Amino acid sequence: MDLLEYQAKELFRDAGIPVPAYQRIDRPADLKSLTIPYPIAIKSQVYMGGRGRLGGVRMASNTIDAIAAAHTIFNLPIMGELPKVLLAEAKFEIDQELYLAVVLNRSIRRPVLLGSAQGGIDVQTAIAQMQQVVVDQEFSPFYARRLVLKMGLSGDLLNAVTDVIERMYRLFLNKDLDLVEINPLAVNTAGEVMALDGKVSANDAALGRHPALAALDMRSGQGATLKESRPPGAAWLPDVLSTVDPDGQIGVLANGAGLTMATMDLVCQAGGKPLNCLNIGGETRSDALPEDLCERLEQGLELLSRNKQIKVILVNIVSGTLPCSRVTQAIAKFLQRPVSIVRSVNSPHDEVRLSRVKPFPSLVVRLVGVQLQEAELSLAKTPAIFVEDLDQAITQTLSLVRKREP
Amino acid sequence: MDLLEYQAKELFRDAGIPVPAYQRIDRPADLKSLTIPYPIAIKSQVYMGGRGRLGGVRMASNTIDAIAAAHTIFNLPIMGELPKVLLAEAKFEIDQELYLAVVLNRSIRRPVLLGSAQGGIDVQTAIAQMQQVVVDQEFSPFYARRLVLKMGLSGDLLNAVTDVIERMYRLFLNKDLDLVEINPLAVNTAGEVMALDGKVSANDAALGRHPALAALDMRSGQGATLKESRPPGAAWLPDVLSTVDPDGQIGVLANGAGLTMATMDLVCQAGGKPLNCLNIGGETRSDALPEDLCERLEQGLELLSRNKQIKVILVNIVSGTLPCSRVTQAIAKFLQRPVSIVRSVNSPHDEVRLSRVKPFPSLVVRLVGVQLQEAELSLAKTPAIFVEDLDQAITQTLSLVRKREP
Amino acid sequence: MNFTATNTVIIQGITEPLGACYAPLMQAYGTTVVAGISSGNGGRSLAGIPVFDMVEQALSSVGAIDTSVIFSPPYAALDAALEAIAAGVRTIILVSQGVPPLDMVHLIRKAEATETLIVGPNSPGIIVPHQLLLGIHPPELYKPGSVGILSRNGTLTYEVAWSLSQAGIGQSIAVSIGDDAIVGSTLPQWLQMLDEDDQTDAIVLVGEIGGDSEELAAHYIAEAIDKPVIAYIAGRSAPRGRRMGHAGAIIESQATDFGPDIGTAESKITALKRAGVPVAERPSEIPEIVRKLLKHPLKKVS
Amino acid sequence: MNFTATNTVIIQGITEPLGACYAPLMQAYGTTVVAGISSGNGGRSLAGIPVFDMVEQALSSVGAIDTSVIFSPPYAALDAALEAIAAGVRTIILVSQGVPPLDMVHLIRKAEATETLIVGPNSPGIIVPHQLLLGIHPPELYKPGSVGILSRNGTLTYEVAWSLSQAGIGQSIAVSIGDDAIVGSTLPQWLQMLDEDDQTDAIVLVGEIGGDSEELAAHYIAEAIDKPVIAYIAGRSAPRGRRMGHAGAIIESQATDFGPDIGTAESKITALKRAGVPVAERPSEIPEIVRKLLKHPLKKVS
Repeated sequence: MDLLEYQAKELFRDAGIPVPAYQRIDRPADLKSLTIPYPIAIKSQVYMGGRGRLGGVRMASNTIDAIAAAHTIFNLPIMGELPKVLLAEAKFEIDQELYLAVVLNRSIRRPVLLGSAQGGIDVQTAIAQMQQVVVDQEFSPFYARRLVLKMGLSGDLLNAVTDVIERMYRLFLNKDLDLVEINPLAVNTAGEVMALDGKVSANDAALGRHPALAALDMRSGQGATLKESRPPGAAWLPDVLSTVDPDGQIGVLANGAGLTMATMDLVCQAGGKPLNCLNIGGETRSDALPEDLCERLEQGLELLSRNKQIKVILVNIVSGTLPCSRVTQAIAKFLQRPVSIVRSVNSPHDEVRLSRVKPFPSLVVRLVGVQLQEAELSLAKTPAIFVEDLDQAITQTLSLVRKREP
Repeated sequence: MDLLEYQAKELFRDAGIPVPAYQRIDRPADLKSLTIPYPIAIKSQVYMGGRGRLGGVRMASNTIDAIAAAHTIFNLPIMGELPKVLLAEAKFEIDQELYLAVVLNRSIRRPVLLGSAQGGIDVQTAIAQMQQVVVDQEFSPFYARRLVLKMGLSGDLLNAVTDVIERMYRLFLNKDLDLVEINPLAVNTAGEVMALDGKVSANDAALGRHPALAALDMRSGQGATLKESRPPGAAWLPDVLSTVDPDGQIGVLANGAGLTMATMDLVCQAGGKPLNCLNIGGETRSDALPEDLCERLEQGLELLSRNKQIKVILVNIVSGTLPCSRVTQAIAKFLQRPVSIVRSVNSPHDEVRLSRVKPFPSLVVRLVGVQLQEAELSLAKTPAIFVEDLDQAITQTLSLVRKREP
Repeated sequence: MNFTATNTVIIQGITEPLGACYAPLMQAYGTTVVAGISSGNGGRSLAGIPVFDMVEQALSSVGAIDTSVIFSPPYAALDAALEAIAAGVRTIILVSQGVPPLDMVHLIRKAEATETLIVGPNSPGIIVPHQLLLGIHPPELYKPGSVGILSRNGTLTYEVAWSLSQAGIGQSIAVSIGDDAIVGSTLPQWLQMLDEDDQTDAIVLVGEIGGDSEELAAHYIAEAIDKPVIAYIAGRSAPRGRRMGHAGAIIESQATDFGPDIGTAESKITALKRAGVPVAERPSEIPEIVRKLLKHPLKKVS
Repeated sequence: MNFTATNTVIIQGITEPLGACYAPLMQAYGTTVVAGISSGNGGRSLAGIPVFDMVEQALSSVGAIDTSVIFSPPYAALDAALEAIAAGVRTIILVSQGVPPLDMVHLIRKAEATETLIVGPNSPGIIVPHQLLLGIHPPELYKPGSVGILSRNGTLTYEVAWSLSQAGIGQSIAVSIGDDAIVGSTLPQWLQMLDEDDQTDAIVLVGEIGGDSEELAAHYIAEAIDKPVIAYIAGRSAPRGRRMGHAGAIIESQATDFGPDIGTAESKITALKRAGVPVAERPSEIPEIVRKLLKHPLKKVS
């Protein structure tokens, strides 16, 4: 989960990292009761990058200018994203700009400290001078010192920047973050440091133990906490369908990320165009039972069949423990479902009335597991087409698409 | 530094340990705006133990009774200590009382978890059933589980108490505490747990990095923070003089705890009676210079000579790097000091006018170090008596006391 | 490698829904499940398996424990694993998904210090057909033989096993290192173990896009593996889109030490082919390639 | 033991007042001080000693480092020690007082895992007369010889050394384990090292009231030490008062595992005498007892 800049700065301040005086602006009129002195920077609070280049940051030296700037920024989309909040911030005199980050490296399976003596808006220069320190054992400030020395800093600045990195690391560790970044960490001529812009990404898997952090999710309202508060064992689906080919006519549904991708690959290799691919989830949730697969399958079919562009849904389920006949029962049940009002998964707050318009997508079902014959039998009474071999299922899917093409 | 019960409970609450609803009462009238429901317990907030036995805890079921009880408790000294604050607390139905503690064991040099299935006021029973788990590696909740199993708990209570101990340990670690104790952890018939009384001692050496904790010191105003905020290298003395024999006539001053005790032992073994012993501190402060010894020595002499009962001061300084002539210069300087107004060390807020009444205490000075002859010479012009051998210094001290006896 | 039916195995989190479901299946498959662990449930039993509150209690009751399979909830997994390590268990299978990455970093440091083998999290674990099930692999899809399957995923691993079994090619072992960002053991570690395993004649590596595990594996194969390796990579047709925040550019290219292309199917397939590893186009091709290699093993040039 | 003038030594916190004062003295005594460490002061030099920002920089400039003497401020001491350990230093003298006890617990765990010897904190360190000064012992009070002094304190150690030196009895080494609640090495550890040290013929143990170090030492002497040991305990006349809060009774007796009397001078003296250790009544008695024991060593009965 990404945080907005002002949220990141709140965490920085609490962690003792110096940040400029700032104020959150919910509407332009808030600038009338500004408590920080002019001149100020007014900054669009969006998740997308590039706001500086696109006019999302403006300076103002009095209230009239500030309100005007706020009006402009509130109405300026950054890469399609409109800010809900702005940040008004005191100006800080800049002598030098540094780049600092703490991030988890999945390849070496350790946190790393990153730093560049050339921070700021010119990313290429920052990268060219980037230094890295791996935190291979329990953190101690000397890891931070090691980075700062590699960055080429010395004297009092060495100690000041070391202190900032130490605090960034404690924040990273205490809040289970994926990333803490400060860019730039500004240095003034007096050698004082100040985090002028920052980015924090919280780890989604760990959000459940950081309720205060989870509550900062501005994108989806209740967001991640919603997922965590579901009763144990309840069915769950990824929130977003991945769109593969916007012109596609095939929906792919499988259980497990690897299997879903493999199935999608086969469709593409055979010349098919998948519109959506849906992974209904693997089998490693400690609070889930194998039977839960059925509910997720029904939800997934519902979701895919809602899109009129999809002509054929290819279901590829490799069942661990659950007999295939249970899987086909769920499919049969879905096929007999009445049209219902459901919440859209992509925008969970809009209710969408499903009109299961003809032609309802064809269903090709390929299963691996036990009780395969019973499974085949139970599907015999439905319009779904049962195929045992995966390659044949692909062929079948593509020929059905061709048949249903106008 | 010890905390009062209500301060400990604030830490418990922040750490997620269940505590009854409570309110701090600064004066009896505060009870009129009580936000917790009756019946309540009103508890004297003192550092001394035994308040329950001595009437420092009273129940009240309405405002009139509560105010009366508060008046009584505010005026009831517990082992000589009057409370500045009371605690009003909601009642909790008790089915079982447990004892829990986390404490540092200096012998095995690890934190230990302590627990007894028989907590509460009867300390002997608690001790008889006390269980212990050593946290020999980095803490993980299984250490807590190990203790709770040894205490004989099982089922849901096992998990509930494990959770409390885990939180106690995190508190202990995060705040550098010497002790976190809950006694009793009450269990009601529904199996819910509640910390009804608790004790927290913060480590004095670590207080400088926990300013919020240091600010809780109710005993000495600014207390420990005062010490930490002294400029580096400034002289310092222990806050309290140790009184050895209330009838004594000898003051012992030495540098270093071991040397002070050894000197005191020699005085006692020779039949002398030391009134006060003062350790002016060793030489291992990173921010101190050897020369600082002189200032501490002058302060120490000032302090001891203030007590008219002291007839002879025995100074025993084993100097590391500082030449003995520098030590004797400091003594000579002290002896020439005019009478001055100083703050009493025992009660730093009272000003005490020193009248250096005759007879001023005799001074026996024994030194070990370099430039001993120069040192002896520089004392020759003063009333102080210089002795090189420690045993002879003791003899000299005792004979001087005898001489000055009325 | 010492994954045989004589392994003594405990199941931590045996009363979790997933644990309660698979514990009897593991036992029925012949795995020597000596105890289940579930704090607060000590003294009960589940499918005849005695349940203890702590690992160390099981230890004193059933003797030394070789392996623990952990089904504990994700935030309790680190503590469960540390408890097992403290009790002397040196092989740990973490089935549960959703373990916070920094918990895994902590656990990996501890595992390195104690020479403990960690598999997972988010892993179906290990199966040695007809001998041992340490996790949730569906036994029906496997048959004994001499091919070792090494993967990062769950159901796709079963798919590959099933296609081998149907073609009459049995497996010596199948292990998935798990599909989370930070996992306890690496593909190179397992390649080495399978290379040294007497029961394994060839290795099928089932990879997927993301991360650089397969690239590292390819490098390691070229350097150190003598047995034939066949690979399959899922995700060739996956859209290339990556989340790009305003820190994105720097972090993506630097923090993870990936060049711009590492992590894609192309990058992985190229690396594997360069290491002399045949890469199957589809799962159904794997048995054929394996059969060819087993008949005429390529001599590695080093 | 390998405390000789060939030891390469660094001084961490060399720009702290105490460090800046003692670094030249250590060097003048013959100690091979190869570098000082002080973050932010790299590139300078102090009394001819080159100063680096980090230990690892010194390492690449001056080669392997045997020992670090740490004068860093108390809250920076743990990090300094961990930095030294990470750079391969395996003997660390912590002079500074006031290191938080939980920092020491952390450091002791790390020291155990890496087989690092920690002396201190709140310790004058080690002196090997006429060879090596690792800390702040006043060299003038020592002379070379065959008596090892082992203590927990500072100036009282010097006092005892001085009384030996005046009596013509030289010292092989003097070490104080430090006077804080949690210290890095224990009396038994050092008794063993002195017992194995060829240069040491007798050991003078200088103890004091509080804690149970001397009791443990007495136990260890009876079990494992062959060389003659002479003890002195300071604090016989100390008032017995203990802080008693409402938790006091339980914690004092249980947490620290002390019986009601352990920690007193009586307890320590009794334990030592029971272990066959002569206990001097006063510092001035020590040389006499040592001389007697060195002439007619008691044969230990084990």
